[in-house]
Amino acid sequence: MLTRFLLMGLDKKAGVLLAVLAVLAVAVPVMALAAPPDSPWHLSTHTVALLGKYLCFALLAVALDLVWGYVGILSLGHAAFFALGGYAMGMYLMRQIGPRGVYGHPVLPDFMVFLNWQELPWYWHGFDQFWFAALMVVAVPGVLAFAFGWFAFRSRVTGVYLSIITQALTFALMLAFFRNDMGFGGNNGLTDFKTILGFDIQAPETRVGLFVATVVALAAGYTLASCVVASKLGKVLVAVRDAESRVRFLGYETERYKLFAWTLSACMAGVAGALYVPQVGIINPSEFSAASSIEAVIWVAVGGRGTLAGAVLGAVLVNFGKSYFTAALPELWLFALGGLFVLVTLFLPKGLLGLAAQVKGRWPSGRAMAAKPAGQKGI
Amino acid sequence: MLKTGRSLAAAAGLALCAAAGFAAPASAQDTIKVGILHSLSGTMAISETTLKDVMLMLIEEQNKKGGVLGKKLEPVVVDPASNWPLFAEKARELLTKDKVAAVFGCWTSVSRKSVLPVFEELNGLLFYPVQYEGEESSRNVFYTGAAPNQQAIPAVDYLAEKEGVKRWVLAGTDYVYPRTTNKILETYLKSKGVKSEDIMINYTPFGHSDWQNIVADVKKFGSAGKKTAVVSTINGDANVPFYKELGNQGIKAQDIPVVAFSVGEEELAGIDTKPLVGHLAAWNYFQSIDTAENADFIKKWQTFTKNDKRVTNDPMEAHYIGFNMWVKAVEKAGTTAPDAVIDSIVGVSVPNLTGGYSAMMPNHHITKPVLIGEVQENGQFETVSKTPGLVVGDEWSDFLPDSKDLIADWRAPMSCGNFNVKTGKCGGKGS
Amino acid sequence: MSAEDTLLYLDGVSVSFDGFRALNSLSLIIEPGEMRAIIGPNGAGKTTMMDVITGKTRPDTGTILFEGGTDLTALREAGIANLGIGRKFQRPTVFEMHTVWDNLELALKAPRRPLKTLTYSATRDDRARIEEILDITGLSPKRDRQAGSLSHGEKQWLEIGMLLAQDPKLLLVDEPVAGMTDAETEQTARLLKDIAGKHSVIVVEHDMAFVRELGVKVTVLHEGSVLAEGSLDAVSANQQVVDVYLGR
Amino acid sequence: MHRVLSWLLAALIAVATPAFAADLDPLVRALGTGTYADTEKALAKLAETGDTAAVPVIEALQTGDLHVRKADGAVVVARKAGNGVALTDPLTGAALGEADRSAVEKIKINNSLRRSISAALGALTLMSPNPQTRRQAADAVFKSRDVNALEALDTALAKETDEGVRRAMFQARAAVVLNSSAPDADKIAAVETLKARGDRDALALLNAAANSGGAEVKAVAERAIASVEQRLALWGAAQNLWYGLSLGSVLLLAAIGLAVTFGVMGVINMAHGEMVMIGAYATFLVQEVFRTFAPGLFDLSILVALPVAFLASGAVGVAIERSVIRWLYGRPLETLLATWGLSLALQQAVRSIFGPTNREVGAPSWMSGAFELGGLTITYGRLWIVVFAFLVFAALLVALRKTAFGLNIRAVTQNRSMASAMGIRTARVDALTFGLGSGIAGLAGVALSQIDNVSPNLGQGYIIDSFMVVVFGGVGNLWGTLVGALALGSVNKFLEPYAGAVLGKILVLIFIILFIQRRPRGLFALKGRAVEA
Repeated sequence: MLTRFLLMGLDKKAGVLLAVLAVLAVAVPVMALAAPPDSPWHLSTHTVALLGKYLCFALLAVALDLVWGYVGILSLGHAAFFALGGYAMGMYLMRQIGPRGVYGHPVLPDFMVFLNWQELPWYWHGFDQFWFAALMVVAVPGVLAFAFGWFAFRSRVTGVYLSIITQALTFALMLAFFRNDMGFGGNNGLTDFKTILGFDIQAPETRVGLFVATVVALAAGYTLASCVVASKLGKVLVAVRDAESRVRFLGYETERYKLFAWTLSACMAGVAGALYVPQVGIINPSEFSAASSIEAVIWVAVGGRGTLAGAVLGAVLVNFGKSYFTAALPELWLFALGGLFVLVTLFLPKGLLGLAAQVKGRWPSGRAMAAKPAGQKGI
Repeated sequence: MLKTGRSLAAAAGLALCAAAGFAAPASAQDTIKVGILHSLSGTMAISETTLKDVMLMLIEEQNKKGGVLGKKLEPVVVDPASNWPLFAEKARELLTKDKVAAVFGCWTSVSRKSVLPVFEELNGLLFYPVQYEGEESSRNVFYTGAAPNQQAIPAVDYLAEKEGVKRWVLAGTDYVYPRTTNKILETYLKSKGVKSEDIMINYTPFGHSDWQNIVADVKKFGSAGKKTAVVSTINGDANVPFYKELGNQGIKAQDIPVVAFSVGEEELAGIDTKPLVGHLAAWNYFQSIDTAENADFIKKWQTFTKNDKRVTNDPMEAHYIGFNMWVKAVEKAGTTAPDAVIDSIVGVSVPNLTGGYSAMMPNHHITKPVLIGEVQENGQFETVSKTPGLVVGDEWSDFLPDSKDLIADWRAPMSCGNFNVKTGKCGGKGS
Repeated sequence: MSAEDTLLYLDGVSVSFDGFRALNSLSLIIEPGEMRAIIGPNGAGKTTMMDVITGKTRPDTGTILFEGGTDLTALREAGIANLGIGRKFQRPTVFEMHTVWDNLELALKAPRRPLKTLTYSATRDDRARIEEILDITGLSPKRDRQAGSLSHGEKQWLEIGMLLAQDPKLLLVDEPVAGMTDAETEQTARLLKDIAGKHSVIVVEHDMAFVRELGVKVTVLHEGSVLAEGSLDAVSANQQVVDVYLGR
Repeated sequence: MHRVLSWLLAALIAVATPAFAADLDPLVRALGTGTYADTEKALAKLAETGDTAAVPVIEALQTGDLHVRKADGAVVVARKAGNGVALTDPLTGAALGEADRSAVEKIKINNSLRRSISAALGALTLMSPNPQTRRQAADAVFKSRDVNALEALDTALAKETDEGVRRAMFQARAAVVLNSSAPDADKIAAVETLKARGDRDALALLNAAANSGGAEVKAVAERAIASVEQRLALWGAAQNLWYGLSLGSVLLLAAIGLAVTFGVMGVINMAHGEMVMIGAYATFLVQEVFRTFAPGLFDLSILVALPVAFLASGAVGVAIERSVIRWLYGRPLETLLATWGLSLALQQAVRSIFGPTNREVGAPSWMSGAFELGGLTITYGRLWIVVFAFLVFAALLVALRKTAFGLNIRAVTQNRSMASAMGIRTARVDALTFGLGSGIAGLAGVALSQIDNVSPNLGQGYIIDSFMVVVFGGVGNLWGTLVGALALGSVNKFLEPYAGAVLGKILVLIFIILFIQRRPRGLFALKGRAVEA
């Protein structure tokens, strides 16, 4: 049953991607730990962290593509779910510091000590347990998304209206987390983590471990997503995207379908955020900013909307470009990035994978077929 | 199937190459690399870009003098784009990939907090040039900006003594620097016998642009029959609309003076200062300071930027001091090795631009004079008060219950950033 | 007559958009197994009638009962569809991105809940049924083509096929032959006829020839209410109807 | 009659001046010695003489023209002349020749000196022939509450004829009395006078009186305070309404351009904020030109800036439309991505051209300052922005409803193919429409440059709010934008006092989210079949 479900989901593109991930999962640890530092094959911790970050973004992109590429819900607020997952993990990491903070307070994180908070706010309890934090990583974004989606889809908020209120959601959350009174460290956010599950978070081994975890998470998320879109449910989702009212007249309660995809996507985003935080070492309200949500959308567009592999590709390439340009031409990189977006939208309406398919002289098969042709109405 | 197999192999190879491509080629350099970690885009570019240019100028100057240890200095500029995780990433890049000897950078506290673990992990050197909330001392960071006791407290004293202020509005942007500074000031003022109903604390979000009712509230608060002043820790962007509103609602410095800790010549350059004459700022440097060093510095700066209107400000001086301290320490140690420099830099003292010397203290903060200036019509500050001597930066405020027992001393044998004089142990207040 | 033994029962249904009355206390009764043709000039409220029956538009007043008991005005589209009311739109709307087969599979009578569909896989009977419909609609050779690539007529048939797959008690068919060649029209008529055997059908159509071909009871709508009812010959003899059509 | 007398008196003083000059000299000289405190003492002495001859000296001190000649320590007025300075005697105004700038040292003043200066000037100019000056003098005394000024006030009051000035002087007198050791009876009278004045400044004095003064005075003062505060509370509500209106008009300005590009054309224009920014920078450039070539006409700069900004932003808009947007019609999402890219590039472009720091945009005199309307303080800048916002809105409305161009726009946006079939050059109309929207954004930039940073980030601060407003009001409906902007503005301002700025904004956002649930297509939604089509 399940195996068939999996087999159905995994086409060739998925195979290729999973293979790449598998290679990374093996090669990176070897190159980072085994190879001698002076050999050209050695990977610095910097590079490992970088790769890890890209893959986290890739997972976020997959999550986003699931709702946008397949259900046609353009979320301009997915960063919110990503950040919430991140904060859940961040709170666990803060609790792990314990008495090692600069003030040596047994329980309270430093930022609470010097703003002299007397005891831990209730919502910080339980985060000293990894299992609890891990649960929250999925639960918090999931519940928020469910509640939000429940109302929005029920009252049939669609298109740009939906996009804008997702933006309002993330914007409101950003302002809220900026408030120091919220007890999430305000603008400084959560940082200076020490250990995760007892391992020193800065040790190369731990970094590699986190990287591998990210690879696994991405592989799992990708597989799950492609199985979902390959199933009949997936077909319904695409149908909803292209002609929602028609689907209703077939007797499908489209709200439920949207809600399912939306919540699933939010949970995946949460996981991505949770893996992101320990690797970059900080989580701060600016992760909620509208800009970061829009950027995620752009990764998907660049890679190819409606193709999960495209989402991964887009996320990795755009972010690689960003890290490269910010160092290579710090003064001009915004031109490069901005120009890239314009060119992609003008000349690659189906993204890079779409281009690849065009070069092959046919539209991409399988998942990609779900890609919406340019010129149709709706977002 | 076979086809799939081949493409898998291809993909695998591709992945490997990609990974390898990242691996940085380690090569010997005949220059000393200096990292510059300031945002050139995003919200903080407005303040930080200037500091990038200052560093480039200082390095150029130093190279004209023959560099350091006979090697030329080579600046490495990166753009963390006002994105805090990116700060950490770029710091790591500078230290591991470019192998820089020292990094000059960061503006906001959050960016510093973000890179701090990286510098401690990779044992790098960071020179941080901006006034900040204190409550921190790291072996790898040198704080060349003001600590609260080098800015806030003297300013409040001045207002209380010279202006006879009895009622205080502590207005700030809602982030850690204003929060902490205001906490410190609150305790300090109360210790001076100010009643809590004579203190009004107000926080606004970043980039707050509509100040109508807050300014009105200040007016209201000021009409209680006691001399009132505003202590502003409002952050860069929000200041312009704030002062414009002040000017328009006709709050004159004679009636309700505003003393700011984050408003310098750069910020004023964006405002018509005529209505603001007399409002105050507390810094450790003003462009208007009349000394030979300063005149020379300003001249160099304006020629370097090819703009004879370009202003100078306090964080620029901080970089000037920090950079010279580093150079001196490196020459003293005869190497750029971080550990050696950390040991040799404590006690190093270099001329500042206000006609004195600043020295690096064991707590990695420096000694500075504290100046209070009044805004003039030409957008400059007129110094109205200067501390007689130099003030030592106090990393652990004496006015916060949890940090008053802490001190930092990075010299052997103590070498501790949060030594507790009560328990005699390193590592915070314990419990 | 009482509502109990009717399939569809509309009484005094009115709808207005921004003042314009699309339906004006419309009353209509469909017997089980009946096939009914509805004609009327543009703006007579034909499509709006379908909208209120299928729950797309809520009536301001009036009752709509299905199988005598169920009040349709209380339900949303999906619920109504699941009661066994299928609809075919004026403009053929099929899922262009899906293959013909997938379109039918989506329409096929089966559990409609997300988790059910997530784990769904077509049973032998399901496939047989789809094959059958492919034959009826003559789309077998194109089963793997993207629906978007079908011709206009083929899309119409595919949509009718989807209705069949849905296996509803009542079909609402909106201008099935609009823009069809005569040959296609005939074939469509044949299609509808042999559907009519097992289901009740409401056909809205302009094309008189086609209505005649169907040879069923005709209801004429005008300005949102019933103007005349009876055999085509009867209504076309009706002076009012003539006036309406000739716009006098 | 009285007037004549006062004129005579003034004339007399003018004539008398030189006679006194001699004994003033040492006092003036003392101004230039020692610290701020010493200067202040000297100033006090100078003021006590009550000799109006001192006025020009003190004024020179106020404007910062008073210098000490290093050579002999004489106090002189030094004004910039060529690359040196022209020296004049502060008392007689006699020219003392030119000197190098380094030969003189400015006598610095600080806030407390500024206070004493205006107090002194107040006391000394109470008798000035010009009622305007007398008025200011009275207000100055009111602020300084300098007991020594009481005498001068009484003499002045005896002579004063102008009603307004009289009232001002009475209030000033009351302020002084409360500050003095006058008998309670007088103080109570004073309290009443201030109660009548009944504004914040009066409140401040009354509070002071209530804290000092005898029991009786205290009681009266407290009653007065209560009544004044009640009055002010009432006005406070009105004030809040005004704040709401002015914030609303700012939102309206920011959003109205978007209502065209996004609302009418359906382009999700993420670069809208940058259009506003360009408008602001255009204003800056225009003002630079005025500063360099016609400083005298500076007040006109804003008016000139309006068309310039409109054209600048409009031109950029047209360029964008022709080069990018035109390829993306019917793909709103792609427009989002492309325009986002453009906004990044535009920001960086401005940053490279003008530098990352704020640019100074000055306020013309007619836009700076504020006036009292009953208990309301209304700043001219805000007032003009409100007016301007509504003007722009009206103009746009007319343009769309009444002109042929507007007709074309509506035709094209409603049915492109039909429009082109009817011979409308759709491409041109598209370009112009987008240009129009961008141009309006540019106009907004001119207004915003008056209240906000002129920096590359200017646009970013408004883009989200603008979208909120347009969507809240209902896409494609200008009235919706108007109502939306004003509604959100006032809601925000009414929440702010209770919830604080941050929480207030959050609540507004949540309100928007919930509102959209109730009305999925905004405030002014189209109803009926058209929606589904």
